[in-house]
Amino acid sequence: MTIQTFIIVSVIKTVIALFVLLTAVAYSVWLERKVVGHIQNRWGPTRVGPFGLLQPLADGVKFLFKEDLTPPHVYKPLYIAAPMIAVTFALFSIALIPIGNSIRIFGLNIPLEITDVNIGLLIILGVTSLGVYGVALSGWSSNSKYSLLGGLRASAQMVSYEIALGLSLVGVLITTGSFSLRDIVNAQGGHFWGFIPRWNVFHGQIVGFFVYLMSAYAETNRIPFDLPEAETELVAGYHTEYSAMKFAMFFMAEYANMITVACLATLLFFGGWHGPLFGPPLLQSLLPVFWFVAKVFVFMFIYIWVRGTLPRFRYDQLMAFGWKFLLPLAIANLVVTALVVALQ
Amino acid sequence: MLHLILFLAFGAVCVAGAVNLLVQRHPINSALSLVVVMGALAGEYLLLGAEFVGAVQVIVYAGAIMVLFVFVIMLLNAGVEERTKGSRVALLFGIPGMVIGSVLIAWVLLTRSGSGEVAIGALPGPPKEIAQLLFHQFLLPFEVTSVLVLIAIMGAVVLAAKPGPAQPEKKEE
Amino acid sequence: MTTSLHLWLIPLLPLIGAAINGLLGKKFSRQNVVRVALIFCGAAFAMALYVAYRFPSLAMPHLETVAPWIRIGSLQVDFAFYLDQLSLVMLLVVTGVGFLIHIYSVGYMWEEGGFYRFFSYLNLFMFFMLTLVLASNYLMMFIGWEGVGLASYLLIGFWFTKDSAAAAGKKAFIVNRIGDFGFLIALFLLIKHFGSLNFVEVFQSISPLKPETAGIGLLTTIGILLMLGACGKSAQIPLYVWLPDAMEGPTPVSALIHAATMVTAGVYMVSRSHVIFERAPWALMVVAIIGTLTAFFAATIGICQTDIKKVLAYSTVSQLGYMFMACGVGAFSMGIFHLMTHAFFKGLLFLAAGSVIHAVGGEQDMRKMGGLRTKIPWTFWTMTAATFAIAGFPPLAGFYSKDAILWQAYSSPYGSWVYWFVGVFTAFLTSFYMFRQWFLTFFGEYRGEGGEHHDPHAGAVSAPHGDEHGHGGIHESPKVMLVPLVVLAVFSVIGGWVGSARFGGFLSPVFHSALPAVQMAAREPGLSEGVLTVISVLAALFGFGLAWLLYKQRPQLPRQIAETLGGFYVAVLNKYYVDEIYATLFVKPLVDGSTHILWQGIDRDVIDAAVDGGADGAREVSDTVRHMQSGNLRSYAGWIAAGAAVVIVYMIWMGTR
Amino acid sequence: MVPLSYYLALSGILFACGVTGFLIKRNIITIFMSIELMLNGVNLSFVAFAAHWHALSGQVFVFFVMVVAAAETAVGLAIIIAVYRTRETLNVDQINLLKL
Repeated sequence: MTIQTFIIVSVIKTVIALFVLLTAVAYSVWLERKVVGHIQNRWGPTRVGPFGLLQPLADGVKFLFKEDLTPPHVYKPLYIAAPMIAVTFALFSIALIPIGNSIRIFGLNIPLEITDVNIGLLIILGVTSLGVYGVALSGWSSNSKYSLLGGLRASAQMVSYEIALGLSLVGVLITTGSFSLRDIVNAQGGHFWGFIPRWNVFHGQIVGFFVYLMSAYAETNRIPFDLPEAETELVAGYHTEYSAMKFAMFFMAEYANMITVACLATLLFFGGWHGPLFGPPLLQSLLPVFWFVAKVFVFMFIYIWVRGTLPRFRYDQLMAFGWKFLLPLAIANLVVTALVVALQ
Repeated sequence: MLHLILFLAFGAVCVAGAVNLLVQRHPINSALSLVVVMGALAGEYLLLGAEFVGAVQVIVYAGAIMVLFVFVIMLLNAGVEERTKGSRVALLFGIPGMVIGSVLIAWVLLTRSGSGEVAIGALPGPPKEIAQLLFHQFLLPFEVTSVLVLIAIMGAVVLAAKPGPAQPEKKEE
Repeated sequence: MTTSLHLWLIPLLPLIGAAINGLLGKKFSRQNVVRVALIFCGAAFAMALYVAYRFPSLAMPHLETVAPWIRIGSLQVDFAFYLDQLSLVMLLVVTGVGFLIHIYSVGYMWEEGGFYRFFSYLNLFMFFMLTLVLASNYLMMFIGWEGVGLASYLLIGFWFTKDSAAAAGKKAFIVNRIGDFGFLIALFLLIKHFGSLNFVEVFQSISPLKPETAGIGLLTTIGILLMLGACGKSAQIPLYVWLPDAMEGPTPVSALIHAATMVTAGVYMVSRSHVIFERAPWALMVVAIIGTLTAFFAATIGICQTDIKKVLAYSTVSQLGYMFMACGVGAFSMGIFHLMTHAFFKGLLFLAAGSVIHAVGGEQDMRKMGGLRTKIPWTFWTMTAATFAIAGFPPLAGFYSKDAILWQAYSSPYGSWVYWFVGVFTAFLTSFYMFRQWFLTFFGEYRGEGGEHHDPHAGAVSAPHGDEHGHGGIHESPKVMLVPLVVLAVFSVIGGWVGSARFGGFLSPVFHSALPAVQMAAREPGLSEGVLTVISVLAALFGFGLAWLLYKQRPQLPRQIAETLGGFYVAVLNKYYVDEIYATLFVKPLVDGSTHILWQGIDRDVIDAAVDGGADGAREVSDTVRHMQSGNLRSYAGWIAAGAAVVIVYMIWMGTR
Repeated sequence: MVPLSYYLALSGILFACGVTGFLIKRNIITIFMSIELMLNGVNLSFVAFAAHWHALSGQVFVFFVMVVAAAETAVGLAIIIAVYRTRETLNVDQINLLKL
């Protein structure tokens, strides 16, 4: 592969990935409204298109055409930069996420990810940790007490839970021995006793998985950890002062983060694209992608499900939960895993 | 060539960020400039093959330490810097001294460094090998550092805790 | 070394006593202080007796090394003890007389303030004196030497609130320093030329040397310097001036330190160094001349003294002169013999004098005494024994030793008839002033103001003798004081019966090299020993007679004689103005020089000015520099940056050069 | 190929910027950030030297620097908070009680 083709392929892959991701984000919103609606015995969006399927499009148009308010007394450079930072870092991680094995198109062996880095997981963690700036800066630059409180809460919460999140992943890393997401997924191929998939979650990382899931919910500021935007306390938290497209950016960032988290959970704990393969060769080459998307969808559904069922924590409970429960649990998980690996 | 271009690009970002840190009067701008510097430095590390270091640079420095800075700036609601004239010494001696020192160092580095060159990815720092070093050769410093961090955490809590029955603030990285 | 007698215990015991009394004694009752002091001193005495008992079975000299002390290059000095016949005699004299005087002091000092302090000092003195006596090298001897000086200083100045006592203490200390200076230089010379200070090694390396008859050589120098030290300690011309003043101390102190033991340290040291002196005839001659002169000179002064203790002090100086005379003519053993008998009778004289003073309520002026014979009979009789002993009446102790000295002075190869003649004349003078004292004190009418008067000397002190002791008029001393008197009186009588020949024989292993070392042309003694003995006894009798005539029969006669003599009498009365001459010649120039040059010139204008200037400068600089410490963080950072820049410039300059 | 000295020069520039920031900034938080900048400059030279000498321990050093920096930051910021509580200012020119 020459460098020219590499660049061309990369650009194409990037465009496709962005398109898919943004679409997924838009339809996650639709999904959420629909599912929550049904959970709450409502219909959710139904008017725009069949089952309201065109609702995201309408929302987008609405966001674009709404007046872009800039309140007085905001710190303008950061007020404008904050949503961009948020959405940029949210979309960044998709570049490192493999969604399947390589496929052959036009004689080129193209891996199904934008780039494979041997420390992909670390980079995703780093980028995710940078996402907090968007939230924090928006909260601070809005020059509003609700925003500020939201931003403070968000930064404290995200910094705190990042530790538990990172430690919960170490178990997986120890069993696999690599930072490369592709390696991690490949290590999960095959079955125990012929029928149980050799996924990490069945490979001793069940505790790690739950710690990861809970930390990830906190990282993405989702219920039950959505204190930074708790509407009953802080109006809308850090994006109280935002409107129109800037608000939409935060929205996109949140859902993109959710998708990233779901992807990571799939890749790290649920065997990524591994699943039963059958049928003709074309189907065989597409099935992994299907399995991957299906698993991600399940996680997205769980996100929404949790949102529809669980109440919100109090802030001190949130902190205590993170520091006093999740962190020790993650450490315990790490120690046990390390011992098991060392004894093998 | 590509190496040089990338180096210069990242270096330019670094220097720009550093200079911006100096020029900006609002601490939050300075902080963000510093984040930029650190990100660009992570890029430099990647160029040098120290990928793990680069990643950790982003996670720890940009993602944790600087967040802490921003957090504190927000918490204290630090405003625009005042232009007080507290120290003539700093201006009269410090800056000229600093300039002289750095110019001399740069001059020496550029004229006398010999043929030392670094190739792109010259020394791959795969996490495994670093871990080998860290947990074997540098095990004692590692453990001592962990104790240091523990002490720092406790110290920070004690220092920042409000006197009285109020809930102590949690702030760690 | 086959047997160990634990000689180190002997000095250490009094030290322990001194420490206990000195550190804790303030809280003790007097009885307990006495117990501690007497037990430890008595233990040392018992130990000395034990050593004497074991002595015949020991190989001589007996060395006991306790611990190493100084090891520099080849120079090696140990904490070691050296026992031979000479040490043994000294040991017994010091511990024995010392113990008796301790007992006596219990009675004498009972009413005094600082009781514990006194006994602590006394024990301390015992420690140093025993160290001096038992030392196996010159350096340890020097420790003891200095230590007894210290104890002497402390005890002379015991009533330190009294100006004259404090001044006397200082005087003793300073005059002794002059002698110590000589002693020290002698030690340095020994180290330089013989590389050792141990007696055994030094004497071994000196023994093969030939006598320095030609001129002043190394040994002569060392000898004269040692003699200088001895002059200081043993109060010889020209350094005798401190001893009479030292009588400011309590009388037991005068008895112990300034009569019986410490002042004889010089004699001991010279005898100990006999190997050196024998090979330095010139030095020996210096010793003899100084001794003779001192004996005569002090005796003349003693005639005119009126203070009972001063008389004894000059008598001591005079008797020490005899000892040096003996040493100077090479009769070291006779010097030691006289030292021993002198310790008995002079100790007794002082103690008895103390008893007299005690009896009359602190009065020391003989002109205010008289007729005490019947009132204090025990004191009278013991003092009589001592007086006859010192005057040289046979068969008392003094007769044997003094007679032996005179005979040696006349007959020894180093001797001369001049020494003998002066010696005999001094013996007459001694007899005269001693009996003068005797008559003045115990005979005639009582001339004092009764027992109730206040004592000018002790009055300044917290508990003067006068008030407490004077209540019952003139009275005999308590038994605790009388017992030592009696014991010493017995020794004063029988102490000489051992005979100079046998004593010399006993000491001969120590001085065995003494006489054969130099075979001077053997002089034919012009007179036989018997004739000389008769002459000296006659001299003593003459002195007695003269004293009887002048102070018993015709008490007005002395004044007439004094008027006849005129200026000479005044000179003698004023001790030949020696103190004044010294003051003019040495003290005043020193004081003036110190005041004007050292103090005002160098100390104040140079040293102080430099120091003050330095301080002022430092303050000025600090006043300027402290602005650096502005409390401003950025200033500090600026300084750091500037400093770092300097370092960088320097490093680059060094690196690129 | 980039000469080692370029990396060192960049490191020096960052360090010098940090020193300058320390000297000219008044806000104590910014000053603190200047320290971090200096540390980063030093880290870069560590990594560059590690690459130049092919010694991985240079990178390990960077970890230690980072950890220490993190600890320092935690304590330092806590101190800043405490200072702000009592002095009500972040201007170092006004926090100057440590003097004669």
